[in-house]
Amino acid sequence: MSEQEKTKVMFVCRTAPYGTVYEQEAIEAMVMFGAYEQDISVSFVGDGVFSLKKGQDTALLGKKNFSMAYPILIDDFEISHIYVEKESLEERGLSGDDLMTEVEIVDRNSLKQKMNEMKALLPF
Amino acid sequence: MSEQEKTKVMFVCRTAPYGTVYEQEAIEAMVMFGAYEQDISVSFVGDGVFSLKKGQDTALLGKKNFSMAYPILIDDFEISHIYVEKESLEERGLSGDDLMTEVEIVDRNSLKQKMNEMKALLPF
Amino acid sequence: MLHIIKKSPYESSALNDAVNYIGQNDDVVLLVEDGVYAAKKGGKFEALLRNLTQKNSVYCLLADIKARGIQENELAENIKVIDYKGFVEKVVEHNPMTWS
Amino acid sequence: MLHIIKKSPYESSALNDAVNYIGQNDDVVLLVEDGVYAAKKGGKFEALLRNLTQKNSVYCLLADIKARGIQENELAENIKVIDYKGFVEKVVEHNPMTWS
Amino acid sequence: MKLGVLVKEGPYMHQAIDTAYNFIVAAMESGHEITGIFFYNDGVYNRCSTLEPPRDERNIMKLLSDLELKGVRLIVCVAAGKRRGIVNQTVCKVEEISGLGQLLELCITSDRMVTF
Amino acid sequence: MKLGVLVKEGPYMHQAIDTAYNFIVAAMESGHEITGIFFYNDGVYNRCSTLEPPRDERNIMKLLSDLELKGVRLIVCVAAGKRRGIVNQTVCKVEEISGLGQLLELCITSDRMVTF
Repeated sequence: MSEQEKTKVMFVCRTAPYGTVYEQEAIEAMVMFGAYEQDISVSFVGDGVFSLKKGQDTALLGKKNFSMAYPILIDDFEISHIYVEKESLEERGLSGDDLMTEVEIVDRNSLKQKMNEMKALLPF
Repeated sequence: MSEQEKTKVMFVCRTAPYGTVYEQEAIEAMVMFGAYEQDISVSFVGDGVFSLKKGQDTALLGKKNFSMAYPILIDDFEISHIYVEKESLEERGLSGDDLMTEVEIVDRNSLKQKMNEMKALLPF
Repeated sequence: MLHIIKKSPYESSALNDAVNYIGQNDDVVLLVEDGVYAAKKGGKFEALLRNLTQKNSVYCLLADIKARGIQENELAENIKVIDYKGFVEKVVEHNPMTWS
Repeated sequence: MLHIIKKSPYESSALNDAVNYIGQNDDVVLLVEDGVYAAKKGGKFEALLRNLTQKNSVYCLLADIKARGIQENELAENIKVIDYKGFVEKVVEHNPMTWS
Repeated sequence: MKLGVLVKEGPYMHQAIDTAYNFIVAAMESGHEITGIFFYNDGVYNRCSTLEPPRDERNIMKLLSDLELKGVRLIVCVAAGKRRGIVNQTVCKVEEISGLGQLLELCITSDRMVTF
Repeated sequence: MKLGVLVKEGPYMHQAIDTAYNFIVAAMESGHEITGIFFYNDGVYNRCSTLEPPRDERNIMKLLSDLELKGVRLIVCVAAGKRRGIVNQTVCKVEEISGLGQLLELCITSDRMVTF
């Protein structure tokens, strides 16, 4: 399939992990979407950036640590891009070093441009 | 039953109506509680104050206008007090004249004192 | 883009988060559900909305303001009121993003 | 009173609403679930928490900070960490109100 | 225009399904095509077959079934449904249960995707 | 001390029931009495009998049934349940379904009420 024919879809992840199931079910959707050879990207804005925080350990909660899926999304599941919004990181006292995986840290204006190019935006 | 033996319970309503069901189900609980001859009060703080806004008309939404229950809570259902927090009203551009029923408008400090006297606080 | 805002600005960051992504050009804002409370005259968010309406069209959903007892004359300046068909038109004109 | 705060302060007004009701005397604050993000050092709410800890004890739940990858040395000053048994003790000591 | 709909919240608890319903009715009246409604997260509860709302309240199950009679495709995510107990025995129509691939298909085949 | 619990959110969607469960286990280990768990609002979904979480995830239905075996009273609000489809056929144990008066009774008989 040529690049032009691919549908551009972006997951916009705005929710912190564990307090609600949104981010966990967003990952489940990303993994499935990755199998269909479309142009899928993921952005983390607002509290969504907490999903990528290093060192998550859910043993005491008794919940599954679903964050382990993020590092393999790009390689194994054909997610084209993972963007993290710079301003949201800063506001939360985080930097790229605090994140568990290599991502593209972009500012709001750049992320906004990328959103404009999408056919569908799926907020989580 | 003497006043001393009654259990003091306060519903703390913090949610706007219609966007979620919390306030509607809070009223359903208030109505039931009113039948048991305990000392039940209700406070509206934050977005909860919107529940009492005059002139609600849900015809276009297709939802039930449950706000009609508020004016009869004190008389028919033995709710001891309905408090509305003054500061929350002001922040939202509302005053007592905007409300559909006679309530006790109290400031934060007074409401806090009343909360301190409760045996149980039920947030909605 | 059409920015659909569903939560009350008093209890949620949805409006503020959306404002960061509202561009100069042809971005449009639609307040629905508890999001309409942002548009109430005299409320804490009137100034923010006034700023927004300088460069962007801001709509709110008729059914949602009526349900909440907000009359059209209680809305901040320059806020336009639309019904569900108007909502559909906005979605046809602009790609939607929902902030909840 | 024990003020239990469950939502992230970045997306919800829960913390700010609670702060209005935290008295001088023996009121105590417990951050749980996404509420623990308020306690992160370097975050936007560090100053508010610092103010709070001047007159009130502020606790956060161990299981919730660990799940979210926040180490104890990443917490703002004077925030105390407790486990579920500590949570129970606080409820025994103070009448709880949950802000979500 | 072809419009796809994603519903992420449950019935009665949130207004999402009510807004979605009113939006869809208006879109169809205006001559647009609804490619489908995908129910994800708590949205799957909207298709629970045992809803019994009070008689003076709207029946969300019935409103959605009416849309289905008018040709709107309803799709309940199998994974989100299982987690919440919306499975073969409890969903309105077993044929509605499907995978996340259907959500992507809606994104591909619709001119616009709207999330409620 | 006698502790009553109110749960207002559904399983998996929100962390509320997980926090409540861990709190209750700790309270019982510390020798306190749990007077009951009242499920209201979306909380009623926690007692849906058809939950099928993935095998690598906690089974909330089972965790709650374990508490019941240890003598904790579980009470599902009948009105909130009906609205959401949690009725005789779908609730774990029909005897758990009861009215809002039980919530007030928990307030009366418990030294503390904790909301999750």
